[in-house]
This record gives sequence, C-alpha cells and structure tokens, in this order.
Amino acid sequence: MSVTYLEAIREAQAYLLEHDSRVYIYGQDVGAFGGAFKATKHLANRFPGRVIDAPISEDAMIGSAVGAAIEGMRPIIEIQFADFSTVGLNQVVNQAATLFWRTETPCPITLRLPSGGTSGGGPFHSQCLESIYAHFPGLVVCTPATVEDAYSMLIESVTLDDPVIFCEHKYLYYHLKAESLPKDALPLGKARIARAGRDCTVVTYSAMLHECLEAAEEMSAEGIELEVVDLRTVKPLDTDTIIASVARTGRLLCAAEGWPWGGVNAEVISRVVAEGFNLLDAPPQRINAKDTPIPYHPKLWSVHRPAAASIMAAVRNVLRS
Amino acid sequence: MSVTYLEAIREAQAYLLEHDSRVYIYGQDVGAFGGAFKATKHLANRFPGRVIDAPISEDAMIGSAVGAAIEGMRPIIEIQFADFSTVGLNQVVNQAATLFWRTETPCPITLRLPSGGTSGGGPFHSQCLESIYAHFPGLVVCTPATVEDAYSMLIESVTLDDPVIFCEHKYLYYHLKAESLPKDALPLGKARIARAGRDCTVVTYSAMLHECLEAAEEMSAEGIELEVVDLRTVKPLDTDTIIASVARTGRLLCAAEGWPWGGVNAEVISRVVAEGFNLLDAPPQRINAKDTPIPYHPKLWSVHRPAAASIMAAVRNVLRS
Amino acid sequence: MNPILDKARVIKAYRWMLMARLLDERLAQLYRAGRIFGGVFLGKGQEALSVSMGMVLNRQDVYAPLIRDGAGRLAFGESALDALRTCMGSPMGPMRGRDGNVHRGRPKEGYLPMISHLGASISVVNGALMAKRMKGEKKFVGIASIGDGATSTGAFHEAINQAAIEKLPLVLVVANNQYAYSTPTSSQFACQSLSQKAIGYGVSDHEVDGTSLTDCLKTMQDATDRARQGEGPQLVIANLLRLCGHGEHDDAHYITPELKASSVGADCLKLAENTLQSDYHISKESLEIWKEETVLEINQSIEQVQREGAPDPYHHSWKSLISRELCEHS
Amino acid sequence: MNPILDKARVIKAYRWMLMARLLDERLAQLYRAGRIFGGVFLGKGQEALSVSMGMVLNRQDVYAPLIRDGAGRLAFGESALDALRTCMGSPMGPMRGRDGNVHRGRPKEGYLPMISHLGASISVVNGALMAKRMKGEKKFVGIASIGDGATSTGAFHEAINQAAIEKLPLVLVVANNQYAYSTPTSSQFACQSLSQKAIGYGVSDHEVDGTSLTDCLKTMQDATDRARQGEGPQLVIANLLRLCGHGEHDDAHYITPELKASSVGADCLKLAENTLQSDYHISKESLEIWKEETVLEINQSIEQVQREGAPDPYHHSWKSLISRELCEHS
Ligand SMILES: Cc1ncc(C[n+]2csc(CCOP(=O)(O)OP(=O)(O)O)c2C)c(N)n1
Ligand SMILES: Cc1ncc(C[n+]2csc(CCOP(=O)(O)OP(=O)(O)O)c2C)c(N)n1
Ligand SMILES: [Mg+2]
Ligand SMILES: [Mg+2]
Repeated sequence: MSVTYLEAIREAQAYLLEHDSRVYIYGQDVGAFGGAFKATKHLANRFPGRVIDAPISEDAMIGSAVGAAIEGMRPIIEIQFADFSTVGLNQVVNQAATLFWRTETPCPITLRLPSGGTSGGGPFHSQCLESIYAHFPGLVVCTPATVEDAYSMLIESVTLDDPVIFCEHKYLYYHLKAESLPKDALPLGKARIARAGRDCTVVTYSAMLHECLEAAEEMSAEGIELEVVDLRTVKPLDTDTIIASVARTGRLLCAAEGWPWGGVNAEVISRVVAEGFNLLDAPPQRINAKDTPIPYHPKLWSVHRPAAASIMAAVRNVLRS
Repeated sequence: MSVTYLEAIREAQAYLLEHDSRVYIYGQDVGAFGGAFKATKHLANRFPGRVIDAPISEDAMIGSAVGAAIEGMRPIIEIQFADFSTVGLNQVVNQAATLFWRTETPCPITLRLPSGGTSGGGPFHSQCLESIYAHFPGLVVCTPATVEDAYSMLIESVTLDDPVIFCEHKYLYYHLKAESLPKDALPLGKARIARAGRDCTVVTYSAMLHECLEAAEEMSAEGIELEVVDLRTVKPLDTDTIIASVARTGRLLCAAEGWPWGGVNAEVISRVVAEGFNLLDAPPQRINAKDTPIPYHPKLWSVHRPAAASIMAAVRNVLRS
Repeated sequence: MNPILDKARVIKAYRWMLMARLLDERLAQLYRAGRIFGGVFLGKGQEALSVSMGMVLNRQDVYAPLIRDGAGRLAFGESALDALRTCMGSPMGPMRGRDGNVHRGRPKEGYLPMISHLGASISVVNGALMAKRMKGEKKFVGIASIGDGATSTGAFHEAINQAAIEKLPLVLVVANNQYAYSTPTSSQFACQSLSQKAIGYGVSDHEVDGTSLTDCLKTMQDATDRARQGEGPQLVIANLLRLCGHGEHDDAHYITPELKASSVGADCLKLAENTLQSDYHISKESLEIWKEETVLEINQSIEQVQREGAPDPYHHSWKSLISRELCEHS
Repeated sequence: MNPILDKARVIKAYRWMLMARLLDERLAQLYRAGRIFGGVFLGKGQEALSVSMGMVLNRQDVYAPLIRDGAGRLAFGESALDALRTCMGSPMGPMRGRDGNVHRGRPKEGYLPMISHLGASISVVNGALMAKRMKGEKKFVGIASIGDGATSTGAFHEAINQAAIEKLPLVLVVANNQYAYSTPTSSQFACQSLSQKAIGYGVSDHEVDGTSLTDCLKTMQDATDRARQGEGPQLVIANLLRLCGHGEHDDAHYITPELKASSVGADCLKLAENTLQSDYHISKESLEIWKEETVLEINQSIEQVQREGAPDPYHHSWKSLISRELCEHS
C-alpha cells in the first residue's frame, strides 16, 4: 500500500473530522464533488453537514471562519487555488491574524492553499504566496514537502490555537508517494535535515525540496555533498537548524519557487548573516523563480522556476567563491 | 514660502492634471471634499470632471483604472489609507501587474497609498505594505522620504508606462517642509546618499530616513559618522549605490518601519551579501517594527516602530562586531 | 402593546441613548483637549437605531457594532468605563491600549471588535451563527451594523449572500445617514432605496425612520424575532442623518441645509424625550435627574481611567500568537 | 422585422456558433491526446448567448468574454487561429505562450484578456467606458460576460454598482448555466431569479432563453441599444445549461437528469439549425457544406499552429515592465 501527498491531506482531514467535533471544512465544491483536486473526496458523505460547499466568495468564506473560530470551532477553509486567496486576503491578515493580539481570543482557522506551479498552470493557477502571508504578523505558514509532513502538519495546524496558512503544493499531489502515514512527526516550527552533506547547505521547502535532492544526488556522483534543509514552516523559521548546518558546511544556497524580491530566501539569508556571519566561507546565494508572472507554456515554465539543473549551477556558483 | 510633503503631492497632481489630459484622479472623497488628507484640495474645482469621488469599492476602483489605462488614460487612484488596499490587492497584483507581460499593453496607473504609522493610528491605519507589493512582479514601488521626492517621483510615476505603487508616508504629510518645489530630480530607481559618512552604511527609506538622520546627527557628536542611503524606490532597488556605500564603510544596517519577516531590509541584505560579501567587516543587521499589529497607544507605538534611539543602538551593535 | 414598547424598556433604551450622547460629547471634549490619541467618531443622531440593536439582543446572541454604535454597545452590555478605557488607551480595557476608539469588543462574549475595513464584520457574524447552529444552539441571532457607504463593498455583498444561502439568523442593519464621510448616497448607489437590495439576495427587508426610538425598537424587535424564528436574514434600512462630522476633525460643511431641515435631520434624542414626556408621562425633572446621574457616572469613569495609567511598552508581551513557542523573536 | 434577425446576420451568427462548437470539439480531442498544456474549458450549450454578444458589438466597443465564450470571441473578431495558438502555446499568438487557453485577448482592440479571478473583468470594462467618455467618444458600449457563480464575488457587486453610479453603457451578461463547477445555483444564491438583482443596483434587467439564438440576438441587441442610448447599465440573465463538464477533466456526473431533460437542457446549436431550416429556408446541404468549410479552416489553423513551434525560453524577454531600465535582473 502507498499513499500520495494528496491522500495524506485527505486522510488528515478525515482524522480531524473524526476526532474533533469542532472541525468542519468549507470551500468551493468540497462537498459531494470532493473538491477540485479531490482532497475532500467522500468526506461529505462520511461526515454529514460538516463538509460544506461555499459560494464563490473568498472574503466571506474566510470571514465566516473567523466567526466560527470565535465560537470555538476549528474550520478548515479550502481555497480552490492559492492564487484566489488574494480576494480573501484582507480577512486573513486583518481579521484572523490580528484577533488574538487585539483581544486574547484564539483564532484556530486553517486555510488550505493549493499552491505552486504545474505544467500548463499559467499565471493564475501557479502562485506561491507563502512569503506574502509570512510578512504579516499573526500567522503560522506551513509548506510541507513530504507526504508525511502533509499529513502530520495538517493535523497539527488544525489543532493549533492560531491561524495557519497551509501551502500544499499541487505538483506533489499525485506524484509524491510514501509507504504509509506517519506515526509521529517533528513539531511545527522545526526544520529537518533532509540530507546530510559537508560541502554546502541548501535551504529549501515544498516542491523545491525534491529538485534540491535531485541536484544533491547528481552532485554526489562528482563528490560534492550537499546538506539539504527542509524548512517545513517558513514562519516561524527554524534559524537554529539552519545555522547549525551552515556551521558544518560554511556555505549556503537558498532555493524557493516564489518570486525573487523579498520572501523566504531573503529572510533566511538575512538571519544567517546576522547570526552566523563568521561561519560563512562564501557569500550566501539564492535561487528563485523569475520576476515575471508564471508562464503557461511548459517550455517557458521549466525555465521560469528553479529546477535541479539550475540549482546545481547555483551551487557551483557558491562553491566557486 | 515653504511647502509640505502633502502640498508637494497636491502640487504634483495639479501639475499632472494641467499638463496631461490623460490624467484623472479617482478615490473616496477626493472631489469637492479634497480627500481625507486634503491631498486633492481644490483640484476638483480647477479640473472639472477629472477628480472623481469613488464608492467604497477598492476592487472596482483599481479594476476600472486598469480599463482606463488600456484606453490610454493615466489614472491616479487614491486609496484612503494604504491598509485598505488589501481589499483591492487582487486587481493590482493580478490585473495591473500582469497586463504588460501578458499582452504587451501598457498599464500606466498610479496607486497613491497613504502609508505608515502616526500617533494613535492603530492596527488598521498605520500599515507599511511596500514589501507586499514589491514581492509581486510587474510593479514599481516608490517610497519618497522628502518633499522634493514626493513631488518629482509622483510626476515621474504617473508619466511612467507601468503600474506604480506610490507609498506616501502620513507621518511626513504636515511636518516635513522644504523651501520650494524641485526643478530636477534623480530618476526613479536611483537611491540617494542622504548623508555621507565613513563608519557604517544605514540603508533606509520613507519616514525612517528622518529617524536615521537624527541618529546620525547624534552619533556624529561622538565621532561616529553614518552614511545614510535613501532608497527612494524599493522596487527596483538601486543595489549599485548601496554596495558602493558599503564598500566605503564596510558595515551595514537596514532600517525600515515595515514588519520584520522578509521585506525591504531582507532584500537589501541578501543583495549586499551576494554581491559585496567581501566588502563587509561585520555582519549586516536590520531593524524593523515588531512582529505584531501596530499598536494604538502612543507609548506602545513608539516602541513598536524603529526610532532614532533604537536605530542608534542597532548601529552600535553593528559597530561592535 | 408591543412588549418592546413597555415603559420600563423604553426608559432603559432612552437612558442608554442619553449615556451614549453624553459620552460622545465628553469624548469630543477630550479630543479637543488632546487627551485622545487618534480620531474620535461619534454616533450623534444614530442613537435610537443603535440602542434598539442592543435592546433586542440576548446574552447568547452576537453583535458586531460599527463606529456610530455607542448606544448599541451600552445596551448590549458594554460599560461606559470600557468605552473610555479604549478611547484613552488604558491597559485595563478590553483592548489594553493595543487598539483604540471604536475598535473594541469582547469576542468571547459575542461582542465582536470591528476592524476598520468596511463590511468585513458581517461574514464574521455569519460564521459565529454557523458555529452556533453546528453546536446545536437554538433561537440565537446575530446583528451586524453598517453604514450606507459600506453597502458598496464586496465584503457586504459576499456576506449577505452567504447568510441568505445558509439561511442564517442574521439581522443586517444599515444606518443610511446620507453620507459616507463626505460622499453623498448618490455617489454610492443608484437604487431608489437600499431596501431594494433585499430581493436580489432573497432576504426580507424592513425600512424604518431612524429618528424615532419607538419605530426603531419595533422594527428591530420584529426583524430579530423573524430571524430567531428561522425566517432567514433580515435587512433593515434606517433613514437618518449623521448630526456631526465623520470624525471630530471634520466640520461636515458638506451636509446640505435641505437634509438638515428634512425629517431625517431630526435629533432622535430630543424626539425620544418628547415621546417619553407625552406618551409615557415622564417628567422634565426625571429627565434632568437621569442626565445628572449619567454625567456623574461618566465623570467617575474618566477619573478611574486616568488612574489606570498607560500601558508599559517595556513590560508588554509582543506576541502575535497564542502558541508562544511559534512566535518569532522581534 | 428586427434587423438583427435578418437572414444574413442570423446565418453569420450560426456559422460562428458552429465554428465555436467544432473548435471546442477539436480542443477536447487535442486535450485527450495530451497536446494541450493545462485545462480545456468548453462553451458547449452557450454558443447562442455568446455569439449574440459578439454580433451586437462594433469595433469601438469593449468586450470582456469569459471561459465559455468561444463563439462571442469569434464574432467579435478573433480568429480560430488565435484561439488555437493560445491553447497550444504558440509564440505567434496574442499571448505568446505566456498565458493559455481562455486567458487571451487583444486589449488594444477592446478585446480584454480575462484573468482567472471571477468577476474581476467587469470593473476593467467600466474603466474603459469611463475613459471613452472622458475622451469624448460616443455611442460605445462594453459587454462583460460572467457565469452564475461569479455573481457571488465581491468584484461583481462593486463593479455593477460602480457602473450604475457612473451610468456607464455596460451590458453585464450572466450565463446562468445552473452550475459553478459542481455547485448548483441553490448553493450560490437565494433569490428566485438573478434578474432580481437589477433593482437593487438601479439598473435595467433582461431575462432570456439562452438556448434560442433568435431570442438571444434580440435581447442582446435591445440591451446594447439601450446602453448605447444612455440608459445606463443593463443586466442580462440567460438561462441555459452547460452541456459539458466544467473543464474536460470533469465528467459532470452531478448534473441532474431533470435539468438535462428540461427546456434549459436543449442544445442551442441544434435549435439554431432547426430555425435556419424552418424560418430561413436553409437547406440541409448548406448546413453540411458550412460544416465542412469550418472543419477545413480549423484543420488548416491547427497545422499552422503546429508549424509555429514553441516559445524559446532562452531567447525570451523576461521583463515584467515596459520600462526596461526599471526591471530588476532575474
Ligand atoms: C474598505 C474601506 N475603505 C475605505 C475606508 C475608509 N472609511 C472609513 S469610514 C468611511 C465612510 C463610511 O461611510 P458609511 O459606511 O456610510 O458609514 P458612516 O461613517 O456614515 O456611519 C470610509 C470611506 C474603510 N474604512 N474601509
Ligand atoms: C475568485 C475565484 N474563486 C474561485 C475560482 C475557481 N473557479 C474557476 S471557474 C469556477 C466556477 C465558475 O462558475 P460560473 O461563474 O457559474 O461560470 P461557469 O463555469 O459555470 O461558466 C470556479 C469556482 C476562480 N476562478 N476565482
Ligand atoms: Mg453613512
Ligand atoms: Mg455557471
């Protein structure tokens, strides 16, 4: 038996619905249809009245989740594509993210954002918005890269008393498989050494983890050993784990699928240089998507996003200096 | 005669309306009332039909600006407070910012965002969102810190064929004064050495420029000379000017009023270490607002945002290492 | 007679209106004396409508008031003390100096703290009502209060439509005070009356003279009763006039003399006093005494707030999350 | 007779419908053969309504079509070649492989390229109309096309209200195809008919049988005429059924047999053929010949697109701004 990243998300939701009566799911087409990506397939049937079709009203969907959270519920909001969360952003950053700080009232909502590029996705079905949400105070931002994390981090997110932006990567939905669901997991906020190595630290997350691991395998054949850090959450950032790795390797590349200006890579580098400047043997570098909308044609897209080949080139750049 | 930052913005708009028939202003209460901050006072009268009151519909306000731009106009949209632009964000980042890349059609719109903290402003009338907009491809993001720049950069923004986010700082509106309006100016995209110094480069922009200059004056009395760089635009970033300054001082502090995670400071530091690592004699540091909503009470607010005193402490930290 | 109009209740409503008005006047004074940080936004002319919202709600209900709802807040259970604490930034108030003026509430008590973004609170009320239904509660309602200008927001539209689809017991009250800041309704909508919006959402509508306390009480009672009984969302449009500036920094010169002279321009507090005297046989003396009592309570509250001091930024918890272990150091 | 129903125009409309249908069928084939990147979204069942939008517009007008408007796009002046180029990512098409499938347009020609966010195009049309008015143009209109689901968006609300306030010549056409993806209208709105929304905005409304080409032509002509004459925004609600999945990945099993069997479930293309034969005396042979001609044109276009190849990422300009000097290196 094997389980995909998408199935892990579905199983996590089933688990939550079964074990916590405060949990419900609200999103477009999540009910009988089971969601655009089938992440809620059969759940409406199994949990009547708790998996609810929403109108095309992202602002009201998210606003209502805050109200329900105030009343003690733990809503999961599925946004059909992360890109569409821009029309509900205000309720996230100004309503949900400020509630606890303003009033000491918990706001346990989880927003599931199917994120990131897939072939042919184009400018409006491919975006990575984790850096946008992470900039605002009051949110936890998850970016699981593995089947195990998709499962355990979603369960922990919904269990948390704070609002969580759960960026699940569409590219991983069907392709990524694991043997089984995990029994235990690192807590939210802890990064993971996905691969040990002595020559350069590569900090990454979500779908890019797999491009980095592929790059690491290829470079290993040449005798270059990359240490790959999977951030798991981009807010909070596990600076300690990153710095400990840089202490071992002396070099740093950050790889993210998001746009280049600001964002996760810039934040990681700023922390490493502030706290671990003397550990560095070379200038830390980063690789991102290009600073344009995400292109539709696969030939353009494959150059727009970082991938194993361009990551390898970037690593060589770090090693050279 | 002297002119305030706010008057400079008004004069720039008067100039544009007078010299370019494609320019119009659209925003809540901008007409007869002259705008919440009086940035359009008397303009409706002087330019009938071209300074138009909008309903409380930020999405439609910005969407309509894109349509008008397609038809060859050059709309200026006044958002009453930058904070409220979150409900119109989608039209900015997905409609305006992608238009040229997708279709080769110019989208010359300028969004005026009254930004930043003032005493008693609180969580929803104080935000700095320049880092949010700068993360998305397809936008120019201006953050004028002086009366002269408020004037000349606004004129250049509206003249530009691309969408511009014009973050004008409310704290500077009435207090900042100049002798007269400028005759010429640096072009958009160029940073400015606001003060020369040998000991540490301080990169900043908007209202924080004045806190940094104050810090520089005070430290000068102790014999410490700060070089203060005013970014003027945070996208694009003038990396060359920054690096040239770091080459002179060997040290870097970035000071911004925005939230700490990601954003301008992180972007500046990432560029400096990537391109000028060997110029640095100490780890580059940054100072931001705290990672919470902006507090209402002036006593809390004055600690939440960076100010001359905390900037001086941060500089000492950079100098110490 | 409609029980909402019985003497004790009308007196109660009037006294909250009076408290709200006098509190507003004090806030305006304090503002002019530089004793308030940020803006001050008054409810002058809207007390009859506002108080009626608070009067028809019970403890298990949900209330999302807006900027001009001082009276409704009091009637729903807020103290003058909390109002003053918030405006003056006391660390003891519900917002502890973190948020100010009208942005206050106690969410755990069903009293929602507005954010500034207009229209954004309505869907929050919807969610609270959905939750109560899921939890099996019965006979609850939620009131969301907005202005004429907020009807132009996408948030308003999405939320009232959501409530209609989910058949929620939402009472959405629009105070049509003829202006949004300086903008007249003619630049805000093109329908004849805002109540014409109801049919397009499939919800019931009510229109009421917002200057009449008894009319407001009756209409609000009727609307909430219907919502409680499962008739779905109710849209209440109240016609009145803002008898002050948008905020105390605004002299409201743009309000036309015609409007001021028209029936919407009447002062609901004066009208309520007349009604109390003529229909409920309250003496002028009683009115005077109530006023004095109210002033006293406000003065005592102000004194207490002044004793409470200011928040201490150096012993303040700068944490945006409950999960402290997940907060980043800043 | 209404001139829009003269024989030549009805034939023209029918032939665009036919082209749209056959093009859709080829796109579905290409999709199944893995020759299209991303999704494919068809307009099957909506051609009569869609083509009518294109038929009533002139060169100086503005058109913002949506996912199911293949027919309207053709009638407005798009070539089958451009449609195929966009879907197949040709570097020669208007989107040059940067954007795909339904996200195409030529804004400088008044043909707006939709973004995916539903409802977001309407205010863009408004802005174009405001601009035309400021520039002194006359007798222009703009059509924005949306689905029933998009009426739930805040963007829809803000934009139709904006058009009403500004009295813009906007014709807002809602194809009520009974579903938004899998979601039936009962989960999208609670009014009886979407046309009931018009009064709440102060705009005129029209309701039409979306399966009848002649009815759609008449209604669209009437609505645009009124808008052109200065009567302000017109809301057109067309009742019909999506005769396919949301996209070609969707088997639409959720569409109820009752709806399929009801009058909205009729195929507008078949009905149009019947009308052509019975009312306009077109022979079966002519219909056959048109079909063959259309297939031929589509085939030739596909061949051409295949010859045009793919965009070359290494000789591609990765610039988001016209002002190249302000682009950051990436
Ligand atoms: C989304 C949004 N845009 C703009 C504002 C700025 N603003 C605050 S109050 C106000 C006018 C509100 O008018 P109305 O809804 O009629 O309420 P009233 O003040 O008349 O009670 C405006 C434009 C805001 N708070 N939110
Ligand atoms: C703001 C937003 N939310 C969600 C989506 C995802 N989405 C794409 S099409 C669709 C259904 C649209 O239904 P409708 O408006 O009725 O048009 P139809 O497909 O029936 O023609 C949805 C939910 C979107 N495009 N935009
Ligand atoms: Mg009002
Ligand atoms: Mg539909």
